[in-house]
Amino acid sequence: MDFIVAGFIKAIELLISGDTSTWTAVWATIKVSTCSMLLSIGAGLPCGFLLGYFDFKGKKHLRTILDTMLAFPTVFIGLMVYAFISRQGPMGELGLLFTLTGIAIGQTILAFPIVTAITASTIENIDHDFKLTLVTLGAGKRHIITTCLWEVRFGILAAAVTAYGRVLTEVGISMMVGGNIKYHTRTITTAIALETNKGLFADGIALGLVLIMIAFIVNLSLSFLRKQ
Amino acid sequence: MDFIVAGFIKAIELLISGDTSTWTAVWATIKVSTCSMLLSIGAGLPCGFLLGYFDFKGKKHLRTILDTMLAFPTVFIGLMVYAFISRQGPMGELGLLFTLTGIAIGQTILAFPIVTAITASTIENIDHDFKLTLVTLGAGKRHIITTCLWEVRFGILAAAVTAYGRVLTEVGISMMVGGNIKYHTRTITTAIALETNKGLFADGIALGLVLIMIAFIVNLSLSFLRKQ
Amino acid sequence: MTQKEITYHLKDIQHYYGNTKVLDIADLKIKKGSITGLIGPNGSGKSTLLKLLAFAQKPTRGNIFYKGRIELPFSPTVRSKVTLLTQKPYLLKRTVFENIAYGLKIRKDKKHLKERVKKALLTVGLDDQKFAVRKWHELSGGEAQRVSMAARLILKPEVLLLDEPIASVDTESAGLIRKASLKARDNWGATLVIASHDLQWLYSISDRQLSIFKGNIFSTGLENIITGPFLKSGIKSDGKTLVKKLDDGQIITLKAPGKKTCTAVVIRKKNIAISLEKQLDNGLLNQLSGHIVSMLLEEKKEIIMATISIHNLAFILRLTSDQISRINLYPGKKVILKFHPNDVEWI
Amino acid sequence: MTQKEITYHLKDIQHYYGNTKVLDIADLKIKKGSITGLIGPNGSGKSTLLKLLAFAQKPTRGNIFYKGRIELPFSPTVRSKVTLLTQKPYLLKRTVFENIAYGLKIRKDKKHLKERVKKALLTVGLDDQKFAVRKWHELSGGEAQRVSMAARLILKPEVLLLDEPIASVDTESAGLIRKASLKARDNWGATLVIASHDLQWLYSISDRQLSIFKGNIFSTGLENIITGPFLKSGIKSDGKTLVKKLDDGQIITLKAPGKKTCTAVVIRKKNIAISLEKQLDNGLLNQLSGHIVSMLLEEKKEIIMATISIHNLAFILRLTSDQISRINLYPGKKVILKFHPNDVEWI
Amino acid sequence: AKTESLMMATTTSTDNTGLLDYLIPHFEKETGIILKWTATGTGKALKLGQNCDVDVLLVHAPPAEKKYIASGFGKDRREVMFNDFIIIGPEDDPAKIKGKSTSDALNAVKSKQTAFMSRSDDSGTNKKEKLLWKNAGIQQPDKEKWYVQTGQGMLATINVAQERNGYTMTDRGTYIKYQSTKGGNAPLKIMVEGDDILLNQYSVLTLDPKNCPNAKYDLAFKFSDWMASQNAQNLIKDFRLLGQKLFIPNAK
Ligand SMILES: Nc1ncnc2c1ncn2[C@@H]1O[C@H](COP(=O)(O)OP(=O)(O)OP(=O)(O)O)[C@@H](O)[C@H]1O
Ligand SMILES: Nc1ncnc2c1ncn2[C@@H]1O[C@H](COP(=O)(O)OP(=O)(O)OP(=O)(O)O)[C@@H](O)[C@H]1O
Ligand SMILES: [Mg+2]
Ligand SMILES: [Mg+2]
Repeated sequence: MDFIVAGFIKAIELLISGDTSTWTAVWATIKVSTCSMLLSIGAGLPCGFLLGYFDFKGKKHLRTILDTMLAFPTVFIGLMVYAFISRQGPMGELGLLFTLTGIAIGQTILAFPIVTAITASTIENIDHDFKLTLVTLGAGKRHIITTCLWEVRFGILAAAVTAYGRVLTEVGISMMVGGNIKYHTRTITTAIALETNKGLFADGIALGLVLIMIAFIVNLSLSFLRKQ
Repeated sequence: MDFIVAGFIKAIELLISGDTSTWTAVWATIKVSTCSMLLSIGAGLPCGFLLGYFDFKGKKHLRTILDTMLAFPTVFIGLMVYAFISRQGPMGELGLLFTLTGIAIGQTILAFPIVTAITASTIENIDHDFKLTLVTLGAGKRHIITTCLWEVRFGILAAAVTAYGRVLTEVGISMMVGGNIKYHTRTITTAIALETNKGLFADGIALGLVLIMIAFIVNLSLSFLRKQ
Repeated sequence: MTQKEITYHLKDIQHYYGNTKVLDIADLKIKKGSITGLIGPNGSGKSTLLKLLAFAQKPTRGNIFYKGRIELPFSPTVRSKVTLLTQKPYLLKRTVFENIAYGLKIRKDKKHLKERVKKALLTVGLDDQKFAVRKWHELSGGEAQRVSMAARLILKPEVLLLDEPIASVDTESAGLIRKASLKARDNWGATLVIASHDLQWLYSISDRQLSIFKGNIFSTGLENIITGPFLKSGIKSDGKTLVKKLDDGQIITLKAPGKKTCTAVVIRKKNIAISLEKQLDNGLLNQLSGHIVSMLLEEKKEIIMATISIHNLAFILRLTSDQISRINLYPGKKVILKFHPNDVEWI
Repeated sequence: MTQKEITYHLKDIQHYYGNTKVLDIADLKIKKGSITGLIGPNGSGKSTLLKLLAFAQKPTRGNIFYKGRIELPFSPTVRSKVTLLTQKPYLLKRTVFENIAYGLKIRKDKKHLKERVKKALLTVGLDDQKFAVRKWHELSGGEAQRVSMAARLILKPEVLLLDEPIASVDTESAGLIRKASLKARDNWGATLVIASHDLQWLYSISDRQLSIFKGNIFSTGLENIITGPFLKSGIKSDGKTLVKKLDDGQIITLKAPGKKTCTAVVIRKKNIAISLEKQLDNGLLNQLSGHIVSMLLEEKKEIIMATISIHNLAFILRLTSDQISRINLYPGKKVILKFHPNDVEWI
Repeated sequence: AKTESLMMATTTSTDNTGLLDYLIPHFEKETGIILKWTATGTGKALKLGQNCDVDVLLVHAPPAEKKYIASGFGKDRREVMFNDFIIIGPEDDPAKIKGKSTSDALNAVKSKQTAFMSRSDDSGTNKKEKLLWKNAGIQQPDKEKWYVQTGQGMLATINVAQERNGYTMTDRGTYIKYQSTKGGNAPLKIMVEGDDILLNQYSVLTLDPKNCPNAKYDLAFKFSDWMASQNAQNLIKDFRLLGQKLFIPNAK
């Protein structure tokens, strides 16, 4: 139990003291998670829209596959990405292994089905009358997409926040693709894994708190988007 | 790249050959994930309902906290649970460390905010007229909860499926609380982590595929609940 | 009236949305077994009042006594006894059958469910076989409205509150809903309060009409209300009269209000006379020429409700058949309406 | 009529929901600048037809020619020119201002937006200052309906389709909506198709009325339709006549239909005579006694629409003021309706 | 000139003890080469080398290393330092193994069926442990109840042993760290130490350019050279963890 208390104290110390390794990990985490969130939202919103708005044959099967993708273990995704970007892999030339870019790719794959699935199920809930109203007001396809997404913005916020939580906390991809290289690809979560591995539970807790703080700040600044 | 192909072949082998260690891990995974899902849904649905249905002061802040809980790293949760159930911890007497029950507790903590947050944002989307209709038909508080939840069943399914994906794929809690003990608390994800660490990437992929298969079967059997 | 006979007693009710007062009722009693009609323009507060009566909302201020006792939302004594058909009826995402049976099911009253649902559907003119199995979205607007009505009728409630029950319902079904409402009163003594913009229908069903305007109630039934702008220059520009000018040149003279805050004026039906010709020496008497637009029968009282259009104002009068046949009134006929500037009430 | 003057031409249109046919129109033309009223009971297919006309849905079979060309949903040539006010108007989760401006914004037509929204609100009788900033849910039912109407009017569309525009709207606003619709036709030549259950209002605005019954259109306007059950035993039980028995003992005799599948009978207005007394030697002539329920003025044609109640059936006749003043008809007066069993059409 | 960088895969023990954090800045200062490393299990480290994702390896599993070179993946194996393994257990020593030889101790554990934690993760440590069982003439346990396979890192395994009141084999460095986290009063004490067989040899391996033509063989060789240099060997000798010596340099 003591290490929890110690962890709290340590968390404050780490941030105040400006400990380089902590701060580089913080930056790495923020960079990759932001990047992967932007990508996955950019791809996931339109896909989720298509899946939720239209009725077509095989839609149900597509949903089942998407739901299954929600259960891709991070290590599995990490291994798959590794296979592609390892020096001998098909994209080895790009030198993405052990880089933040590599991690961001993996995390995008992780977040995409979450954004898509939750967006789709939110869009599915949209009133039929709303769709009809848009069409009768002369909305084209692009407007229908944007207006629909805006109409269910709270649901999409939930999708984004859930995906963000997933991306922020994943270890498997960061470890496998990033390699947990100090000052380079070490993120907070891989750092936590490392400290915990070393038995420095208090340090693990401290870093965990730092991560939670990041999430808190992000969510706080998003909360103005919430329903009043 | 070869190990991906090898992984596919191996996955089939593992399942057909009835490899004991694989099958015990499969069972362990199914048991803990089922258990934690039941608990987190049981607690998350009512909480999500309350949060989504009612307007009260501080609701927005509560949502921000909940969203932040989505970003609790699994290792962090694992450490916290560990602190409580380790022999020196306040609940050490119960002997929950290195048991599947212990893992289930941690996973419940992991899944609860996901179920709650998505349920809440789905319930929030409910038409005001629907609430009014229920009240005017004489629905009591209990009926309002159950009818509302049933009305948004597709959204709740999405919440459950997302949380399930999270629980099924998490490593940090299973590792920390369960200890990855072969034949006992080794789950598929901890097994993947181990095989990958050993450099047996094909085995990692194979186990990943087994996990994905479980998820697929579960989602397939849930898909009859989907909107037709 | 003994306490038992009074279903509702509203005392000093005020209701606000944000800072805007939308309802202000000092005292209102509704008798058991009565059918009360609510009349008023859009936004006058009809739906708000019905929601308060349904205990679906708590008034910002004041108390509602139900059978002599103050009751609040979710109170078990009223919950299963008062039911409201909302203005935008909402169907649960289930079949029509399940929608109608829902109220009974939560009351754990499942005897002869199928037959009762069938009967309820028939009451609103829908065929059980064709409609019971339909999904909620497989209905036309009027059919959905009628399914919602059936879902209320099946409950046999003590109080049945109907908010625009026949908006988008066809004439035949409007008749059925009227019949069903009367039956609810006659068969199990239900008390009804109904808001509707279809005055003929409303008069054909209600014993008493309440007029609402900007949240205030006039318990004498439908009255003619003229809203501003009003000008100061009366015939005698002494500040004691105001005038309203119509676009066709006609002028209405009105006694100025005591308070400055008044924005509309009520001219009660009883103070308006109808004739075919103008009087010569009129003094201040208003004599407005217009024509009859419609004449409707209030079935129960054998009285005819006539709507007279004065340029773009509509006046409603209640006439007997004697009055009508004497001067041979019919829609299209030109008439003169007369009332004295002092016979007005500012609100 | 040249092709240019025909806005719509529907050819062999059939529409199905699942396996149920809900619309069957062999040929229908709608002229540019005309105002067409759709009349029909609930579920007759009015909303479905309007959705097809709005190109919001594709008919299961058949083609819709718009200005002579076959058009389909999302076709850019019709998308921004045809607009439909749906039966259940839906407001976007934004302010009233944003709701009304939405259509213009997606047309990238943002000049003088504020003023135009203000004007549109005024057209439906809502005060810009009070309403523009309101959120979508801070409106009464009728106010929301009118905001939706304003959102359509501001677009100045070539075709304005209105599905129950005055359900739950007060009388004054109904007048405003009528005015605005007429102005749309007069000012920019809009073509209007309007479905409504308020017949007086509909007649006061439309040049032509189409009656829909079970998906079939009668282009002669409102007709009297009697639905089954019908019995075989006529006065002469020769199989050539059917009868409908009313609960009050009156009997309606009808020529039997040629086809077995017919379920309803149309009795055209022109074939029905009204008088105060029964003829003695009637032969097969139907002579039904009832009373006048309402008399409404069709403003444009100086014709009076009278509704006569025969027990629980309602017949509608169009009478001239001469006819009325001759026999001094007024609501409540007992009358006899006469028509011949052969003057019926089965559908 | 562009600064050159080298990628190394190593085992968790070198990283977790802090040796690399102490050593590598010296290397970078002296050679101007930036060295980045990823610390993982020995198996994965070797695999990363085999896939040419790194340029040099620092590992401690001599038999596997030799096989690796024989398979044509690695090239120059240079032994640079060693430390040793120990067997630890609860203070009350239920199997009475304190002070015994490794083989006797393991036989006692087996016959008493007291809990024994094994990493079972194919790490260098785990490979050594398997060797010890073999050496003691005991068939490799697997499903025996008392043989607990944690599949985790060393420290986690020690923690399991502590919770389960059992024995485990560990490298000395990790044990020192474990002790320090317990404030010098660790429930698990050293039971067996000093046997020759418990030696833990660390070596630097370069990759065979035939297998990995893109790997930076030259730089890797420089690193290998540097590790064997007198300067580096002295640094290793002076490295202390919580005041205790950890590695003994033995480059030839
Ligand atoms: N989605 C649907 N699935 C199946 N049947 C439908 C669906 N929508 C409407 N219908 C049926 O189609 C018929 C025509 O419906 P429509 O909405 O066009 O009627 P309407 O004339 O507009 O009626 P109302 O006056 O009630 O608005 C009705 O019988 C209705 O039950
Ligand atoms: N949620 C709300 N927030 C703010 N104002 C509201 C809200 N709901 C209604 N109002 C306002 O309250 C007043 C009364 O509304 P109410 O719905 O009771 O009117 P109504 O008489 O039922 O009108 P209608 O005939 O249009 O149904 C209106 O002026 C309306 O704009
Ligand atoms: Mg209302
Ligand atoms: Mg309709």
